[in-house]
Amino acid sequence: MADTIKLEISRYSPETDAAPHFQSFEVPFRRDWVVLDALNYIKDKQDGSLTYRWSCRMGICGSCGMLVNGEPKLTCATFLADYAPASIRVEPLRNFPIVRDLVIAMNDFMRKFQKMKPWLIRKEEKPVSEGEYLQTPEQLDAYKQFSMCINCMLCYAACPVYGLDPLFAGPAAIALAQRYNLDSRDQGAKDRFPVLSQHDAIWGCTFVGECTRVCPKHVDPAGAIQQYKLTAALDWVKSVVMPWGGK
Amino acid sequence: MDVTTHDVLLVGGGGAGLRAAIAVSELNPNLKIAVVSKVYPMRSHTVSAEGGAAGVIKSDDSLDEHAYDTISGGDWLCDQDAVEAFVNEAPQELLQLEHWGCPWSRQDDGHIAVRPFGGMKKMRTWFAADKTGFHMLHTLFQTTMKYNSIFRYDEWFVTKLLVDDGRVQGVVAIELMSGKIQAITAKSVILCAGGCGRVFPFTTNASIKTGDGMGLAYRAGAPLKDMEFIQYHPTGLPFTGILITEAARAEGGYLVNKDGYRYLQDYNLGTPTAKPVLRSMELGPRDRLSQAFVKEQEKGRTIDGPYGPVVHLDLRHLGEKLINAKLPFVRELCTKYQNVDPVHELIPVRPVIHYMMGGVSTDINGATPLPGLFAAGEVACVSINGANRLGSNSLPELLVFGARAGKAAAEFASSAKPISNSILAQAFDEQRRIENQFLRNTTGRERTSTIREEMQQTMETSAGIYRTESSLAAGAKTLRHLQERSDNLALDDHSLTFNTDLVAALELSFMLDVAESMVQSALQRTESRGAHQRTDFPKRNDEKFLAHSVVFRAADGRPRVEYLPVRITRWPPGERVYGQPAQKASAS
Amino acid sequence: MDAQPTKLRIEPLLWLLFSAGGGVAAFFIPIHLFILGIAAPLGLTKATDYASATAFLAFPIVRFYLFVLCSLPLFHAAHRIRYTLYDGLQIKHLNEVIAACCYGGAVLGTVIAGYLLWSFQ
Amino acid sequence: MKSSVATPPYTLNHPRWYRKRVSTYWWLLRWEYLRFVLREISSVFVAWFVVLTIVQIYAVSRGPDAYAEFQDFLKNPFVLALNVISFFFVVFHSITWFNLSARAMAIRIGGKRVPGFLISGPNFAAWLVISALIAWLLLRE
Ligand SMILES: Cc1cc2nc3c(=O)[nH]c(=O)nc-3n(C[C@H](O)[C@H](O)[C@H](O)COP(=O)(O)OP(=O)(O)OC[C@H]3O[C@@H](n4cnc5c(N)ncnc54)[C@H](O)[C@@H]3O)c2cc1C
Ligand code: SF4
Ligand code: F3S
Ligand code: FES
Repeated sequence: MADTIKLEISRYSPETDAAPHFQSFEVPFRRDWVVLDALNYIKDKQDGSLTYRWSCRMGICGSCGMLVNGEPKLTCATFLADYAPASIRVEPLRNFPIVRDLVIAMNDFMRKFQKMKPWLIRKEEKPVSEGEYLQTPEQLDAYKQFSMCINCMLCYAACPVYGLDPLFAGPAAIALAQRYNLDSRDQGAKDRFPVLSQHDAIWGCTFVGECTRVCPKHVDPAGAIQQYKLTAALDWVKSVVMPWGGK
Repeated sequence: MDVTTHDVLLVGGGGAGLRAAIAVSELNPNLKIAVVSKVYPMRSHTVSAEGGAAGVIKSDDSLDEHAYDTISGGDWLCDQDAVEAFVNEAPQELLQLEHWGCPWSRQDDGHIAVRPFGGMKKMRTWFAADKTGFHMLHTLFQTTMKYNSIFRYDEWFVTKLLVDDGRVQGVVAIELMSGKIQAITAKSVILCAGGCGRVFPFTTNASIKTGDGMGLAYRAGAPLKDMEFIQYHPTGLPFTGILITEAARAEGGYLVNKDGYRYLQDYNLGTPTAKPVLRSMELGPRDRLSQAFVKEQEKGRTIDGPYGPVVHLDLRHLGEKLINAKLPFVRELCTKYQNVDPVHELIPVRPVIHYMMGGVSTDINGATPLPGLFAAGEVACVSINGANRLGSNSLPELLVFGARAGKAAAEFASSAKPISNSILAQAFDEQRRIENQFLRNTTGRERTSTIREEMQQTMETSAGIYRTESSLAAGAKTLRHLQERSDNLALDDHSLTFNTDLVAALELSFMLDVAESMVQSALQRTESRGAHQRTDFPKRNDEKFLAHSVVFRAADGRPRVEYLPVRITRWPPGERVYGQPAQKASAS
Repeated sequence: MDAQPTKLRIEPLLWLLFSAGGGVAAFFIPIHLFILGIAAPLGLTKATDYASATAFLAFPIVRFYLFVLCSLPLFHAAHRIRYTLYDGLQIKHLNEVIAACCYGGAVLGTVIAGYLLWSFQ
Repeated sequence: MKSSVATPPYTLNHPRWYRKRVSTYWWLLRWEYLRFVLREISSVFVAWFVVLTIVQIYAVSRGPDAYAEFQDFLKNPFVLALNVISFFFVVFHSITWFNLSARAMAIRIGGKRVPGFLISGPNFAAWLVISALIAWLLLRE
């Protein structure tokens, strides 16, 4: 196998470029290198102006998401060897405004995320001195999967609905709302309902399912959304059949 | 220049910073709080912590035992009043986090589950599978979202502390997105900027752990404490430095050399048993285990891998079911990054730089000697970790001392005088420095990455697991030289938008300062204690060195070392014993 | 995405109809379409003759079954076509028109089917 | 939020984000997207089947001649071809539907989530039984 590999990297500087363009780099090919190692090599040895985010290098901080050959990936968990000897195309995540080179703006997600009230809501707080809220392993299991989201934004890059309709709340934000709704300690489902049941939230999703396919942490946001649709629909039925009850 | 004003400002949005922010807003909702972080808070390095957080909760355990384990683990260099406060408040803090929604792993009856951990005599480590730090950080971050008084500066890089009138009054920071340099003033500032593993070449630490907070304080005149104590974790994956959590050994993993022999039995760490025994063998403290590795290497009993010598971590006997339930992330990391499946294969591991015991010197409430400046988390040295931190003590430390620093800083801010006007001039100077030294500098010669690599190499050879007078002196000299060369950096990137080249250069200059302080402190401590092992002074020397080293930055930029006494309350210095004898001693 | 005052929303109803229709279509339509549209015209099976067709339709239960088989899948199709036009062709500004046409069509189909089946002698 | 508006030129300290417009043909760019669009388009053929059924009922209600005419209409090669295509689409719909419904439902027994194939499996089985039953009802002598 060749001892170098070519990377075609999308470059964009708002100060000089009108639009992104590709630039090629040649880096040593090593079996145990991930795409991020190649980017670091370029930055250290060839072009210090190459701009991208990264931190943990172990797939947990969620900052290194990019498109690798068009597919949303954590670049710290994507091996060069899976693509060699062909060249590899690296681009910023799709569906987001590009700030510079491989860096996207995710302010939009942060805003939508906060609207979901992603924190534990209690009618009455129990004092810490009284100990923990009990939660069996089964109850933990009910929401655990949705709590694994690292906010890497791969699902947003994969979801065509988000690309077409920037108002759409998107997979991760909804999955994280579900994470709290399904937590046996939480009593805030009613507070989250008005936001979640918007057209721009759950009803905007057409179950493309790409979000789940690309999610590196097996969060299954598509499942979370469909499950919430079912909950919301049943709630609706209840409110029609028994308009006097609940609410 | 823009100036924004707050009451309490946090540098850092990791576990310590977010806990402090919540503490301030709960104490006084009227205080305006700012969290400045160079990455989005949920990307902070706390996210990587795997194993767990220690706090006494079970009835067979006691606060005194936790304190004793911590103090003996730290080779009696811990301040015992701080340790007592720490073990006292850790359980409440962990429970508080539970009330905020942290998905702690549970027993079948719904109570919190605990696991054993290295150096701990009782099972007291709370965990959320093997993503404890991840769950803690996301819980804290999501909880901060409900407080309106907390304002976030996401992806802003702090370059300088503003000091006037003898107290800290804010910071200068760059907004990465736009390149804007501005002053953010506050009546009190809490540093929560994390550790500095990146001064070494091979580390579990994320790329953002470059000691900025230590550098900021050091340059502003606050001293650094116990900087020579640097923790190696015995089990990192070669090349990547990815950590295989201690929980893997706590669940029963074995460390074996090239003959498949559990070599720890040769190093006073007890005798091998099939099931893990607390404070024995694989569950000994990290410094001892890492030192044993070097000895094995000298005996030629390690395995040669493509990235240097390794030993093997054997989890195969635990079985797929247990590994999937308790150590899923370990399995994921091994298969993804090392291409071995721990269910069927041995994991190659070697010691790797992991944690800084030292840091910005603070009192028990997180206050530094510099008025208006507080510190908490890995950036600070309170000190509860002494000469060697016990695994799973750091996460609760973030919470306990984050909350304490938050309260102290809130009180300070409530009574502080208004911000001085002359602050702005300082901020302008800093802006000019950054522009002239980096952005507009066209005559520079040196590459940031080259100097960084040389610094890292120097640190490994001069201040690694074992140190000597000559290795340290040589290291100090090289670092001085690198400091001078770093004045002459040439950036490839002169633009304003998200200039990571500039960030790397600024980080390098912090790291060089921190590295110098480490080497200097290590040079002057002529004894061996905990993680600081001098082959030329192999014994602990309580007469002279039962003391904290504190480093000041002298006017010429060089480090100057002084000593402070260790505060002893109830546990006079004794011998550190691990293995079965320790079990017996504690039983009586 | 901002929370509006909760009023009785139509989305859950449309989604329930869509889901029910999708299920009915998935279970029942392939075999019907195969026999009616492919096997019988090709002579692979015999086509239902007029006599048995009227005999079938004489059962109220059969008429009800056919009503469900027509109506729900129409709502299913209306929902999907609406979203496909909306996303696929990026004609979001025509949202209301599209929705009216799609669901309107489904209602119309349902009414026709209902009328035919109700008035069948 | 419109994506096509021209962004103002870069000025000091005011980031100018580049927004890519989503192409009208986005669904052709990746196989996964195309598969999704085909799945959605299957609904057109579902609708076509309903239309066919309504016309059939109408024909029956108008008497034997109209019904015979309808039978002839079905033999028209174009109609036949359309129905063959429709058949493939409705089968595609059934398969994707059963697979998706397994994902949309989180059924728990004894605290553990029932794995997807245990939900979709019975669905597929029921589909076969129902189809056989309908075929038997329609085709018995
Ligand atoms: C792999 C790994 C596993 C670990 N496992 C455990 C464990 O199981 N148990 C345990 O107790 N401990 C563990 N630790 C240790 C523990 O995780 C850390 O000590 C702790 O998380 C540090 O938290 P912190 O809040 O002090 O800093 P961090 O979480 O590192 O946060 C630092 C913050 O400061 C900000 N910052 C830094 N510099 C600047 C600047 N110049 N301008 C603006 N912002 C800045 C960063 O953006 C970040 O938000 C582990 C450590 C590692 C590396
Ligand atoms: S749901 Fe998955 S893909 Fe989406 S942000 Fe979370 S971890 Fe990333
Ligand atoms: S890809 Fe998008 S449309 Fe729904 S199922 Fe996932 S959010
Ligand atoms: S660098 Fe942290 S997820 Fe890749």
